[in-house]
Amino acid sequence: MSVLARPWSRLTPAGKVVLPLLGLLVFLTLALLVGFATGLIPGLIRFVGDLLGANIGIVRFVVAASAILLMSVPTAFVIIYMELKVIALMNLRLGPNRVGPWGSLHSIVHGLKVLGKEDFTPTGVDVPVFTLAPAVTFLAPVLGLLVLPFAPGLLGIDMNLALLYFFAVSGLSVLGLMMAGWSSFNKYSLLGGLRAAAQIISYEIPLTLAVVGVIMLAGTMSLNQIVMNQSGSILDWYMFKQPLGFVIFFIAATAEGNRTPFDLTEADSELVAGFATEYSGMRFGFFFFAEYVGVFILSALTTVLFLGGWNAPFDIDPVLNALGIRFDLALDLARLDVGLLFLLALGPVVGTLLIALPIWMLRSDWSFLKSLVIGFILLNVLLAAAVGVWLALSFEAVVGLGWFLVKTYFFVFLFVWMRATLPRVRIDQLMGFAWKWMLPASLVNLFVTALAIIVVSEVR
Amino acid sequence: MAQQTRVRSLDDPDVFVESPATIYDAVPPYPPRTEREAEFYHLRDGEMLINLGPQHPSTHGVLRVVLKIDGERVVDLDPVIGYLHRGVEKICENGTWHHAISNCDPLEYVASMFSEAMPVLACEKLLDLQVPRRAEYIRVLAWELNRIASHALFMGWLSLDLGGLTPILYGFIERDEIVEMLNALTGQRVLFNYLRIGGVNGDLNHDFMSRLGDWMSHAAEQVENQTKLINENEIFVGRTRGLGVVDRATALRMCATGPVLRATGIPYDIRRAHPYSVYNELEFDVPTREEGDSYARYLVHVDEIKQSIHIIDQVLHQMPDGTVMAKIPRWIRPRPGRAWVSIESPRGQYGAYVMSDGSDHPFRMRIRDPSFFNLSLVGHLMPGNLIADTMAIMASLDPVMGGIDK
Amino acid sequence: MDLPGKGIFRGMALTLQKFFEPKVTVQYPEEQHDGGPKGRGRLILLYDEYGALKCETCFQCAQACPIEIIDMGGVDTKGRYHVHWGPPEQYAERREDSALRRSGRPVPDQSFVAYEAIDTAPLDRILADVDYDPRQMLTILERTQEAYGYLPIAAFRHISSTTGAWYAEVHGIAAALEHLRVEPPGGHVVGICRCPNCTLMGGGRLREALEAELETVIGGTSPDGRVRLVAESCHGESRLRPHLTVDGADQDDTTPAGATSLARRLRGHSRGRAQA
Amino acid sequence: MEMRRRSDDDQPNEARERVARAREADELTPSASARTEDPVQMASDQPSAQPGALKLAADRAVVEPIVVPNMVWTSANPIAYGGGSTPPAITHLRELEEEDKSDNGRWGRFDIIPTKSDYVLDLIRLNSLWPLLSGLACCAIEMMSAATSKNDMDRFGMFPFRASPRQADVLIAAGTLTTKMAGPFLRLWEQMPEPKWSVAMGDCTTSGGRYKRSYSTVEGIDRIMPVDVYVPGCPPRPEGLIYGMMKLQQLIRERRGQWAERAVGPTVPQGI
Repeated sequence: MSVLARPWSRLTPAGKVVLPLLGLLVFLTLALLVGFATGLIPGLIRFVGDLLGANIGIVRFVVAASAILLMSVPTAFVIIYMELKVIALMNLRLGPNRVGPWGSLHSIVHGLKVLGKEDFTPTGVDVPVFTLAPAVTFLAPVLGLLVLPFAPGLLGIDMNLALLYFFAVSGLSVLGLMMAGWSSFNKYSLLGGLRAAAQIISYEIPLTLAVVGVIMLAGTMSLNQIVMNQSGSILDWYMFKQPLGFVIFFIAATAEGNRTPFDLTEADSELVAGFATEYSGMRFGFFFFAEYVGVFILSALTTVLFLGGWNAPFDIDPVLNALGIRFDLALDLARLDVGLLFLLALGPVVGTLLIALPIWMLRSDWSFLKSLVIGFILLNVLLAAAVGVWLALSFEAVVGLGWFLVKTYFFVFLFVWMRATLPRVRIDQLMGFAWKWMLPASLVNLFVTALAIIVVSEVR
Repeated sequence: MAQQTRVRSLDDPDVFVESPATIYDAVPPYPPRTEREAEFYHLRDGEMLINLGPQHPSTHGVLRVVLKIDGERVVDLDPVIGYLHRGVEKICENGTWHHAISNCDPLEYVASMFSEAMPVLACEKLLDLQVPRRAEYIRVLAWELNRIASHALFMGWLSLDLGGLTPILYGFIERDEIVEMLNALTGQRVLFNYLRIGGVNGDLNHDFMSRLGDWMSHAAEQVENQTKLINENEIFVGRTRGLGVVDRATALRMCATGPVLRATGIPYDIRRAHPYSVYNELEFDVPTREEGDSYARYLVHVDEIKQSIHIIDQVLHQMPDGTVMAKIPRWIRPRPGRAWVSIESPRGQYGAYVMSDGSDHPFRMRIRDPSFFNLSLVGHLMPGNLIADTMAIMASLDPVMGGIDK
Repeated sequence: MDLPGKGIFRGMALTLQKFFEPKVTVQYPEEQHDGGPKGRGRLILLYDEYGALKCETCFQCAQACPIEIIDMGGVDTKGRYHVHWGPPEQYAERREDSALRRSGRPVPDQSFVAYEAIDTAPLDRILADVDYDPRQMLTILERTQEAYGYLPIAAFRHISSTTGAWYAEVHGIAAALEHLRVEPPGGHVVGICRCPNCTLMGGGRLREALEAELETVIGGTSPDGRVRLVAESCHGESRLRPHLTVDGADQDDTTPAGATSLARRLRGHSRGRAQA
Repeated sequence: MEMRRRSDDDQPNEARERVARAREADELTPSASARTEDPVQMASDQPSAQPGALKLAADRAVVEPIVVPNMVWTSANPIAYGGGSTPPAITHLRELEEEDKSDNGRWGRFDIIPTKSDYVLDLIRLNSLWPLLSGLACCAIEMMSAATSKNDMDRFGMFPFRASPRQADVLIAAGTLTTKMAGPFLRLWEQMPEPKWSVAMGDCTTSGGRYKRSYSTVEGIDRIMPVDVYVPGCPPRPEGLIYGMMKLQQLIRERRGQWAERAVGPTVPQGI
C-alpha cells in the first residue's frame, strides 16, 4: 500500500490533477480500441443514436446549454483582453504584450492564475451563502445566453416569452451580489451588496419599459421574431423607430451590468472591492467572469432589440450582381478521383515550400527550419481564411453570425470606452437619475410609440 | 470550511477545539478615555463604524478615518494619523544643517523641492547670507516645475477617487516629463536634495534645458488636454460642485492655506503676501474662486498650473549669469537665535520655526505642514455627506501623509 | 446653455483620439534610461584581483554622507581590530540585533547565529518511522533528544523542511515543554531550592555565589558546558541549612564559600582542584 | 556558543587612551559654555548680528569610532592581512547547492515529485502578478509611476492593482514602515491567499534606510514578514521596480521564490 501511497502524497496538487487525467485518457483509448475491435462500439452508437433521436427536444436543450456554458468562458476572455488593451491604448500605454501575439493570451493567463490561487473562506462568513453567491452571479448571465439568437437558426431555444425569460434570469444576478455582500462579514461588502440591490432593481424598471416600445412594434416577445421583423434595409432597425428607447435602454443596461459610470457596487476607490472584497481565488474569478459575460449579453441584447440582430445593414447580393461577380464554389471533389490523393498528400508540402522559400531567401538571419515553420503556419492561416470565406459565402448563418458579432463587439467597445473615460456617479445621483429622468422618459417613449402605432394604422 | 476556526487543543494534540473567532473592529479595545471618545463610539440605532484605511485606495497614503455611518451617510468621523510618523524633526536635530536638507526631503514627497527648502532658507536667514541671484532664479524654476508636477497629480487623483481611470495616467505623463527633467538637473526623481545652504547643487545643464524646451513647447496644450477630459464632464462637475463647501471664516479659523483658502476667495499667497526669493520681480496672478467647494479647488489648481507656466517663461527670460553657490564656511554654525521662514508650497504655507544654539546642528526644528491644517477641515466637511463624497472631499484637500505625520 | 452630455462626449472624443495616437511607453528591459548627467546610482565597493575589498575603511564617505546612512565596519590594516563607524548611539539602537548584524558584529540571538551542522542520519530514521507526519511532532522531538542528547538547531531546520511544519512551530513546541532542551546537557547537575525556608537559611547567598561562579542563571548551563544549574525542591524537609545537590547527592557544606569552591571543582579549575 | 557583548572592557587600552587623548587635545570650546549664553534671540529682529561671532560646539564635532576586536570577518586573501580564523560555514544553503537543477530547486529537498504541470502553473503565475494597491510613503509615488503610461508594468500582466488583499498576489511594500503601521501591514500580508510574494521597495523597507535611526520605524520589513525581492534605492526608479518584478518572475520560474520554510529573519546568509 505504501508503495503507491508515498509517491501519491509527495505529488504536488497540480500533479494530483494531471496524473489521473492521463490515466483516464489511456484507459479510454484502450477501451475505444477494444470496443471497435469487438464491434461493441458501433452497436452502442446505433443504440444511443436511436435513443437520442427519439428525444430530440431534450438533446437540443442539453447541447445548447453545454455549448453556451462552454462558450461563456472564451467570451469573457476576449472581453477581458479587450478591456485590458483598449483602456491601455486610450491611456497612451501599450498594455499587455508579453504573452501571446500582442499579449492576447494575458486574459487567459489571468483566468488560469485565479484558478490556481488559494480558496479562502474567512472566519465569520455565512459559509453556504458565501459559497453559493459566485455561482448564482455567474449563472445568471450565462442562462441569459440561452435565448439569444446569434444567427438564423443558431439559438438555444426559440421561446415565445424570451424577453421575459431574459429579464427574469438576468435579474438573478442581483441576488448573487446581495448574497455575496451580506455573507462576507465585511462592511464594505455589505454596502456593495446593498448598493447592488438598490441600483439594479431601480434600473430594471426603465430597462423593461424601454423594451415595451419594441414589443409593441414587433407584436411579440420572441427575440427571434423581433430580429426577423427588422430584416430588410437598415431603416427597419428599431434603433431608428425607437431612438429614445434605444438611449434609455443603453444607459439602463450600463447600470444593469455594473459598468462605469454606474459601477457603484464594485467601486474601487470607495468600497475596496465592493461585494467581492472578501473573495479570493476562483470564487472571485466567477465574479470577474460574470461581469464580462454580463457585458456581452447586454451588448447582444441591445443588438438584437435595436440593431437588427444578425441582419446585414445592406444587401450585398445586388451589389455583387451589379458588379458582375459571381461565386460558384460548389466543388465536386469526387471528380478529381486519384488526383484527390495527390492533392491531399502533396498539397501541404508544396504549399509550405512555396511560402517558406521566399521567406527564407528574403530573411538571411532565419534558419530554414524557422522559415518552414512560419510557412506552415501561414499556409494554415490562409487555408482557414479560404474556408471561412467559402463558409461565409455558402451559408447564411455564418454571415449572420459575423454581423451579429460585429455589432455586439461594437457595444462592448463602447462599454470599455466609457470605462476608460468617465468617472463614477454617486449613489443618490444614480437613483435620482433613474426615478426622475429615466422612468418619465421611458413612459413618454411608451405613450409616443402607442400613439404613433395608432396614427400609422389609422392613416393606412 | 469550518476547519479553519478549529485549532488543535493544547492539552491533547489529537483533539480539535473551536477557537473564538477573531473579529477586527474599529472600536478600540479599551473603555473610552475622553468625552469625545465616549460620544463617538456610542452607536445609536442603525449606525455603524467603518474603518477607512490605513490601507485604502483613496486615503492617499496611510491615513485612517473611522467613519460613523448611517446607511451611506456619514454621521461623524474620527481621523487617526501617525501611521507614517518617522520622527523627521528629531532626526534633523541630531544631524548637521547639511543633513537636515535631505532629511526634510521626504516630508512632502509629492513636491519635495519645497520641504527641503525649509532648513536651507532658515539657515540662510540665521546666517544672514546673500544667495547669488542665479541660484535664486534656479530655485524658483525648480519650485514652479515641481508645483506643476504636484498639481498634475492632484487633478488625476481627484478624478481617480471619483472613479475615472484615465486622467491620472495623463497627469502622470506630464509629471514624468517634469520629473525626468528634474532628474537631469538634480540626479533624483522624487527626493531631489538639490537646494544647498547658499545656493543650489549644480548649475543648469544641457540635458535639463533641452528637456525643458521640449516640454515648454507643448505644456499649455497638455494642460488643456487634461482639463478637456474632466473640466466640463457632467458627472465630474455634478459630483464636485457644491460639495465640501468651506466658508471663509472656517477656512481662516482652521488655518487653511493654499488652494483650499484661495478657493474661498481670499487671495492669500505667500509669494505675493510676503515675497521671498525673487518672486517680487516676477509677474503672476493669484487665482481665486468664490465658491469654496471641491470644484472651485480643482479650478484653482488648474489656473495655478497656467500661472506657473507663465512664471517659468519669465524666469527663463530673466535668468542672470553668475555663480550658483555663495561662499559659505565648510562647517556651518549659525549664530544663536530663532528664525521663522515660510514658502508657498502646492498645498499652502510651508513653514519652519528653527532655533539655533550656535552649534552645527539645529537646536530645535518645527515644521508647519499645510496638509495637516487643510486635512483638519474634514471634520467640518464630511458629516452629512455620503461615503462616496468623503473620497472627493479628501482628494480635493490634497493631503500628503508624509508631511502630516512627519 | 450647453447640450446635456456635451462634456462627456468631448471627453470620449479625446480618449478615442488618444486611442490612435502614438504611445509614450518606454519598454524597459529593451530600452534603458541612461541615468542622466547627474544620476545618483548605487554605491559599489570595489574588489582587487585577490578578491579582497579595496575599501581601506577610511570612513571619509561615512563622514560626508548627508543623511548619515553609511554605517560601515571593517578590519584595520593589521587585521586585529574590527572598527566600526556609525552615528552616535541613539535610542539604544546600536545594540539591536539588526544593527549588529548589518555592521558585521556578533549577534546575541540564537536564531541569527550560524548553527552547527549535525549528522542527520539518525534523525532521518526517526522521521521515516513517523512517516514525516508533522502531527507527531512531540514524538519526533522526544526521540531526537534521545538520539542526540539534546535538540540541535540543525535538527529543527531539518524537521521543519522535511515535515513542512514551520520552523517557529517546531521551536515553539520544544521551548514550551520542559523536558526538551535545546542546549547540550552539562556534565554535572547542581540543584538548589528556592523555597522560603531554604532562602531564610541562606539559600539566596548560596544561589548568588553559584550563579556568579558558574556564570549562568538557574536553568542554564555554564559557558564551558560542564555544569548545569537547575531548580529543585527540598520537599519541605525541615533542615537548618539550604538544600543543595550535586548530581542528585545531597551536600552538607552549604556556605557561599563552600559552594564557590564546589563550583570551581566541578568546572575543573586548578585552584578548586588543589583544594580538593 | 561564542557570544560577546560590546562593553568598555572589551576595548583595548590603547584605543581608549587614544580617544581620551583626542578629547583632551581638542581645542574647541566645550558646549556647556555655548549654551550658557542666551540662545533665544529672534534672528529676524537682529539681522545684522555678526556671523563672525559664532560659537563652536564640541560635543558633536568628534564622532568617535567604535572599536571592537575582530572576531567575524577575515579576508579572502590571507596574505594580504596576515590570516585569521576560518569564516563561519553557511550551512542552510548547502542542501541547495547539492541539487542545483532549477527544476528540483524547490521540491527536490522536500522529496516532492514535481510534474510539468507545476512548471506550466508557475509560468502562468509569473505572467499574472497582481500587486496590492498599498502605498506607504514616498516610494508609492514611484510604484504608481511604474504602472502608468511611461513605464508600463501592465506589459507583464502586472497592472490590475487590486485594492483588496484577498485578490492580490504580490505585496509591494513601498515606503517607510513605522511601528504603528507594522500591525496593519502584517495583517494585509496574512490576508493574502497563497501563493503570494512580497517585494521590499526602497531603502526604508529593505534595511530601514535613512530612517533606521528613528525611534518609530521598522528597520526593514524582513523583521516582520518574509521578503522575496529587495529593490534598493531612495526611491528606486520605476525601472528599478520593474527590474525587481522581473527578478521575482525569474524566481518563480526557477522555483526559488516562496520557500516553504521561509521565515521572518535575516535573508542574507551569514558571513556575507
